[in-house]
Amino acid sequence: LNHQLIYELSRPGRRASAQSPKALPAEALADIPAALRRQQKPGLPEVSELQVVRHYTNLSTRNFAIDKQFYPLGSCTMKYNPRGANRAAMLPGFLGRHPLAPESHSQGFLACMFELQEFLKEVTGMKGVSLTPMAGAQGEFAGVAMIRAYHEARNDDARTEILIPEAAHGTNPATAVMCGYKVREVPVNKDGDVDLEALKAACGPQTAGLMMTNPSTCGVFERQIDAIAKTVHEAGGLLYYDGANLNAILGKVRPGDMGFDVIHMNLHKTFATPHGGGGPGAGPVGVSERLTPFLPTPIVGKDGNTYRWLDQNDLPQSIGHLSAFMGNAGVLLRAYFYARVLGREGMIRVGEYSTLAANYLLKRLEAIGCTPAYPKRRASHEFILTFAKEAKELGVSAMDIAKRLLDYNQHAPTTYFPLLVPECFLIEPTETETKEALDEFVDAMVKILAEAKENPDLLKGAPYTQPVRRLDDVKAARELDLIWKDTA
Amino acid sequence: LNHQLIYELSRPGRRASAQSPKALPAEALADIPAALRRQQKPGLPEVSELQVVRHYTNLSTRNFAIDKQFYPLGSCTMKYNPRGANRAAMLPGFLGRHPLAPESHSQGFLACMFELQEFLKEVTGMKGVSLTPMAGAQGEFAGVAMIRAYHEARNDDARTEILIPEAAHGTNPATAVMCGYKVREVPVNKDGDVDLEALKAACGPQTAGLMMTNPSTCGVFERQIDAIAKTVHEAGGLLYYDGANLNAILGKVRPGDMGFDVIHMNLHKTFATPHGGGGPGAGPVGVSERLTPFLPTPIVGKDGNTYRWLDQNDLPQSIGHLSAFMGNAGVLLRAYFYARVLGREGMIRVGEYSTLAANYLLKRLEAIGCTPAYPKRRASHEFILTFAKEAKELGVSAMDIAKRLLDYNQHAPTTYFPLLVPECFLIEPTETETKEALDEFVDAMVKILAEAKENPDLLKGAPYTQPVRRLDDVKAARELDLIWKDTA
Amino acid sequence: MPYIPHTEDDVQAMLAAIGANSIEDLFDEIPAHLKAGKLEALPDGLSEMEATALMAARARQDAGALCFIGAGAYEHHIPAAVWEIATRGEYYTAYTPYQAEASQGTLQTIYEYQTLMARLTGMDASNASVYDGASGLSEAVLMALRANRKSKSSRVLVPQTVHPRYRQATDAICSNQNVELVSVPFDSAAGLTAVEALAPFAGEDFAALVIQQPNFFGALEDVHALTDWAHANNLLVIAVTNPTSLALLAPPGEWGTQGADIVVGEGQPLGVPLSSGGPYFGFMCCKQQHIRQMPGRIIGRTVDLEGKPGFTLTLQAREQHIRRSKATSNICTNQGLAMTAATIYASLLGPDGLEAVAAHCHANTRALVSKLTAVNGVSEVFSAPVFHEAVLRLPRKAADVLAALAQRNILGGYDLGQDYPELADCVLICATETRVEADLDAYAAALKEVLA
Amino acid sequence: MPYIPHTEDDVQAMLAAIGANSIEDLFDEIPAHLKAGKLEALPDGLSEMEATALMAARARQDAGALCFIGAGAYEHHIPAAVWEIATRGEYYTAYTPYQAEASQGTLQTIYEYQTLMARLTGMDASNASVYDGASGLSEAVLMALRANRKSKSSRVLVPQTVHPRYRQATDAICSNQNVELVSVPFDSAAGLTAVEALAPFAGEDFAALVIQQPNFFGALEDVHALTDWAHANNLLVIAVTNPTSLALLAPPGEWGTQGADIVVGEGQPLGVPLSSGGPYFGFMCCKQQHIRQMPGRIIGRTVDLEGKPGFTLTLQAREQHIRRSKATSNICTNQGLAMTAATIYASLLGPDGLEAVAAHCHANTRALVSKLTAVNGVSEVFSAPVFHEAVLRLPRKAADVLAALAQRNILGGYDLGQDYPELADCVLICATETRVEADLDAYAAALKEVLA
Repeated sequence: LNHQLIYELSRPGRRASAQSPKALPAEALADIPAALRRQQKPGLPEVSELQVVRHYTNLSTRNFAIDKQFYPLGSCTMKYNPRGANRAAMLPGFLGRHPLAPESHSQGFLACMFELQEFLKEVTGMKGVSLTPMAGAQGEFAGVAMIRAYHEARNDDARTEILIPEAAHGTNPATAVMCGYKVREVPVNKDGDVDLEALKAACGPQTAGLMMTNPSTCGVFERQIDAIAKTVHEAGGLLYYDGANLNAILGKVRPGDMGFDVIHMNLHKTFATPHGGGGPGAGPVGVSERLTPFLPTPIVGKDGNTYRWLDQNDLPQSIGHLSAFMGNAGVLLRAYFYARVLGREGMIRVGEYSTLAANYLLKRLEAIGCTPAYPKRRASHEFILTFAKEAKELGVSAMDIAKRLLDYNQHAPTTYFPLLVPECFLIEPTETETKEALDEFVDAMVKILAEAKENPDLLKGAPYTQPVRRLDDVKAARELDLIWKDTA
Repeated sequence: LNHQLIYELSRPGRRASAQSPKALPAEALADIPAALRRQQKPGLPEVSELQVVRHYTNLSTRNFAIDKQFYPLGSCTMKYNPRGANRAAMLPGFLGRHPLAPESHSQGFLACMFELQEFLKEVTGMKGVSLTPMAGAQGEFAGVAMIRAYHEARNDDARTEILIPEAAHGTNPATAVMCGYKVREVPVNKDGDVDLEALKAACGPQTAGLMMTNPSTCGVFERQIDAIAKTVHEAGGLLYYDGANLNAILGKVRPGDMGFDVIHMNLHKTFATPHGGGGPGAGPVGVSERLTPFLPTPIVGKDGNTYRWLDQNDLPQSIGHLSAFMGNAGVLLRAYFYARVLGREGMIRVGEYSTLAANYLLKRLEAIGCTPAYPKRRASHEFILTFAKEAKELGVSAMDIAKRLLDYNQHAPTTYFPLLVPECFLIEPTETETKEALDEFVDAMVKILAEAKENPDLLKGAPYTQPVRRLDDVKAARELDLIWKDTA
Repeated sequence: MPYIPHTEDDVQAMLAAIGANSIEDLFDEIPAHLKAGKLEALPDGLSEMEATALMAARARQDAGALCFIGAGAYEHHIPAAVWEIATRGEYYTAYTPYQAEASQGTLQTIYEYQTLMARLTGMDASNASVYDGASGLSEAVLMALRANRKSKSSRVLVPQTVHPRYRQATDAICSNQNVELVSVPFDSAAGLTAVEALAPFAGEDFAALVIQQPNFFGALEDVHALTDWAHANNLLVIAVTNPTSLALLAPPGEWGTQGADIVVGEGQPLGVPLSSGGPYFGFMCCKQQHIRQMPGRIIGRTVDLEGKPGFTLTLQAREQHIRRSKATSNICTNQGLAMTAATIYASLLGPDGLEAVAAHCHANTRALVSKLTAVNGVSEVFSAPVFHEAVLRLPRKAADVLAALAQRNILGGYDLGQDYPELADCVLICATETRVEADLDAYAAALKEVLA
Repeated sequence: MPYIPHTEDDVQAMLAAIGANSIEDLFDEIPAHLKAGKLEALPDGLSEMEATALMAARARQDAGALCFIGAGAYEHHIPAAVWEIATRGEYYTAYTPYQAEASQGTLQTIYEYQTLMARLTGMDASNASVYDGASGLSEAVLMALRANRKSKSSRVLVPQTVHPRYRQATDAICSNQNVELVSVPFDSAAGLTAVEALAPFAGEDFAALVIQQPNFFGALEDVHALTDWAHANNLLVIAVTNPTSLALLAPPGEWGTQGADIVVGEGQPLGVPLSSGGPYFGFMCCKQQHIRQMPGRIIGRTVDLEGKPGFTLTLQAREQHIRRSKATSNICTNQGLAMTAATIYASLLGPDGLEAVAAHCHANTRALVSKLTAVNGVSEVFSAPVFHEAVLRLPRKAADVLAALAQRNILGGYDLGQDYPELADCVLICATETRVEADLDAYAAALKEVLA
């Protein structure tokens, strides 16, 4: 019913007057040269306050959200976002603090950040942490940049390659390239483990490092991790841990103990900060001893009872500032809240119960006729199903099943990732969903698999219950319509 | 999709642990005698935090709301509820203040309340105001109780009757009875004015007062108000103003200037505080000079620069406390914010633009074939349509049209009120809706009137787009199901 | 024009459609001499920024004290989810659910609330809430008069241990209908209403007995004996309770052999902030046979045209908009948002959580009593067991001590001398689960200083 | 178990379905020697009440100062509606809109945001936002390298008047790809980048020139001349702007004869709280011909199966999850909530409102400059016209003066000596529309005291 654009509601001269300071006489701006002034008003919407509230309230209802639906999204860990964390981070004292406020007026905030650094060290087994990266991908960037800085500091400048298992997230190769590296992919075997022989063959003096996650995006724990670490380290490379899957092992296994030299964490996954429809996230990095000098700034240090920022002066080898200020402070405060509520026992439970939920859901789905990609393996916090058989026999794709799930009020799992498994779903239920919620998902899959057999066209036309039917992505890319034009 | 009860989601032993203090040893309660202890846990739901958030978020979406739809509800003034008022009233300093905190720790709050009293006096033309009534109906009660106290104080104890025009809100007669009075209804003539001769005949030494609104619930201004006031006052009665329709005349005419002795105001109507799905409201009362000694307590007074509560000691003739504390403080703070933002000019505009909108909508609806109840009159902020013709000729009732409006994403107007107009809609658009919103309502009515002619059954089956179809109210009353029983 | 969307073009188009030349013309039916002036006593309008800054400064003025006052309003932890959800536009800006099909959110929430309150109190039914605990008692008294078929009296027995402000409000409201509240003295040693104190009233006609549990002093009445006495003497029993306490204490539905007939109380402890006194909500529950005498909104479950379950306002024939002068009450709102908050709160706490809250409040108050009675000259007054509030006697006038504590930013309790002249040296104190050990110590230290 | 719903019964049923005896069994593929210990450095868990109380105390510690720091982050009034809506569960807890049909709310909001930013900057397209202004500049530099077909250089001209932290971040990020940021000195009298200062670089190969308007000193660059110089020399122009200023100032799309090619900046002034530095959002806009070189998410309007309009992620072939090592960037989030807030903010302000905000900020800063330069020994440093920020010279080292002011709870500005050793006695000050006259006077009085 409501899909007009805010611009279509605009009428010249209308305004939300309560939000506007009283107009000033033109003299107030007389010192700004006319040539530098704008000639025409910017085309912002001219609408009333009620129109704005109503428009965006109605728009918001056209979304799925954790607060409304189950999101079994593999490698994305859509768990409950505690409302208490939101309230705490929105306290006026935190919201009103200028990022450049002096340390005398920042001790409360700095205390939270310092403790969060300590918590993340302990939970990952790393020796140093910087909170500053503003998302997982920036954390990856910081991680690989530190690997580069490490080799450069040793004048070990022949290392031009980053190794990446083929199942990895797309950010891994993209990041390696952003850091000036070439990417070499390493194959994964039929049980989801890295092909160790291939890895050995790929390692050499050109190897800067290996980027991997464990559990991998195949949803299984890499059992040869010791051998992999040894191989890479012996070749002079460093080990990078992609924290996207940290939830699976939180409190159970620590990346530092597995031999990783650097890790990024997605706080919007493992630490329950909101995804916000795509951001903001936060991607702190943790490092082993040898990488601590290279951590991105700023970091919070503690002198006696006083907290202070550590910057380039303290860390002359740092890879530097990655943002104007200190990162996504509000996200970090939410993660801090979450960490304080969970505490020691709670952290361990995250890994345990997310793994329990994943294995349960896997077994139930297997029992109703779904095909696991790695039937011999334990699921980590996530697992892969493949619908290659259904695609071949019934002509319904994983995408068709995904879209049909929306009609059952279930968000679709991650589809077509990892790329090496055809027609796949990557499914991650998280520890915060009830058994009943998992069972409802299974019930929906039972119905959809039956529909696939009886009436495959039904699936191909799905969804039917959303604000729009299936969208034409090809047209979107071919006939770019990226901003609204009044004349359109 | 979601209509399970929270109790149906309950599982023994499940809990939202973050909200619960750690369990204490049984000794902590050893001093409470066993006979006074509860034997079985109360049957509260045992659910997780995510379940609660998801359940009530989803439930909320099964509502219409000002933030989502237009509500042309006559005599209910569903205008925009400024979000700024909510933020201001939810400031921790206000939320955390104990109602019995000493005046030394209440000056900020008291300053707001004192000023609100002064604003309400000015805008109504009354001499005294008490903010304490917790809703319009309690304001009415306070008003009539003051009338009673006034007569009693003069030992004028023959006054046993309250006069009420037949168009009045049902609360008026109910209130009069709660104050120990008999009710005598006064007829209204065909143009919506009180039948003055009938009023004169009804007045006498038994008359305690007259309760009326002006503009009346007929949506027209009572033009004989001077004569009415004179008649009642000469008979020794007092005049009560029902503030439900104050929005129509805010800043344009003041009840005090019209001769009213007492008025209640619905802050959730005229002062834009939220209806909240049925409450809380606030119903401050204003009085003329002679009723000030009887105002309900507490009231905020000012000594020099210090604010303090005036209570029974200061107002020995007060009708007393109507609640445990001072009333719906949070609602009053929202109204205070609204009054500060509007200020002098803004108050006057409320009456002007709400009247403009009502007259525009009336003329447009008349033009598309709707029948006004009082075609010769100006609309006040509201007006009446009657569908008696449609009921007779097409067999569709006002209720059918109302339910069909829901399918067009328009909340139904007030229906079947006032009782004296058959098959009626009482329509009030308020000053905060755009012309386009009013035009959309007209468009919906055009379609519905056409549907009524072509396919009246369509209307009788409406609504079709809501979470439920039309509900069986008779069954609800006959087979009472007021609480959920696990065994049901 | 804050909150008004009309452009000059809109206004002209609307006037043209009306056939009027100006907005002022629309008021031409109003006698000219009645037109308002310029409202000069009102200030200029402010922007949202200015009004917010003004109110933020005022709010800061009142903040920061450590509060040990209870006396009918209690500071509890409120989960963030409660008000973040209750202030969603769909709850916050919805109208009364008269159009049931477009109000299922509010209606189902109320049905869940009714179930909650019935379960907490052990009663058969609940309404959708009334204004607050005090006015709720007045409605209960009027209801009892209607409901007690065995009594023709307009008199009700009200012990002095009932909250003084509840007694005052009930008197203010009910005296208009010539209802008389007859006082029952309390046992000054125990701080309770002794059954013996009721003996003098036996044989007289009263419509009801009010029993507050815990009573205003925090003391636990012998509710079983009092209830049985009332029923033996043909009085209905109106219970007044604190909902937090009901996680621990016998629900009124189980008092004595038959249980209370009507239960009311202040709902604020269930997720509603102190907020300077409101909006709170009064809850009101009753036995099956009295439902049609209960005032206020009531929601029922029914089915739609297709047989699908849904919720709707029911028993409206009792209400003012239908029944007008014959209605059970003039009430036509409930405290919707506060009641919604309570429903969410209770779901988040659950039975074990609410019991833990109650236990911590009680333990904290006991600890505070220990710390304060260790101060010279301070003693506990009553012998009865209490729940989460207690009365202490001070060596000086309570009002003076409390004023001195307030100067130290400690709000040390409620001065009982305001309502009980014989207790002018007594304070009613409370420490809920939100108080930590350091808070209790701060109070004790300040008191020691003040009394030194 | 905070946030974990499983009962003991659930766990047993789930284990039975799995065929495992215990949860620990599920970790049996993990080598035993890798199992974590007890995480003893972590504290015990807290309840929401405890964690909230702890953080509230910390937040209070930092509150209450009067702030005159700008330097890239600005305190503006944020209408209450902005975050009350942006934190609705539907926005706050939604996932990246990969399932477009179930994400039309987020997608349409982004489309409206893209339109907003394109209109403010005068460009043809916008992405869905990047992390912040500084990292946005680094993306713009890498984009310019790809987009400038006339240049083979990895060098970019960056004036010293560009925010020092933006230059540092861009260097930190781009140097990994051997990009060189070549510094352009500023005119120490005007506080500007003079076109003459660019002359020495003419004829050399650079991919782009960065122009910040207003520049870091608040001064207004001659953007037209700088832009034309760059285009004449085959450089692309990367504009860095403050969105509030764009209500008043010429949009980058109209700089010089051809306009800037890429525009980035910090979006925080549009409805995002200072919040200790984030989350903010970087905006990024460009001309039509460069769209496919732009990194980050981009939303397009299309139609569904029935021809109904709808919104979807588009141009995903540029992105990492499709293109992997050949992507335009590794970025795979946008700052969704902050960008949503900005979209709501801009709608509430409208063109006139945003202009009024800009004008008040400017007037307040001018007034502050007047009041402070009336203090002995304080003078304005640069001659160029400014927008809402200015540089003052103090008679002493700025760091010392600022520390003394901070003791008086006044955060007096940004110490330029941190980045410009020659300006060690200079502060960059800012007074937005949130400051009232009394605030400015308080600063002047404190400064007088400190310098006395």
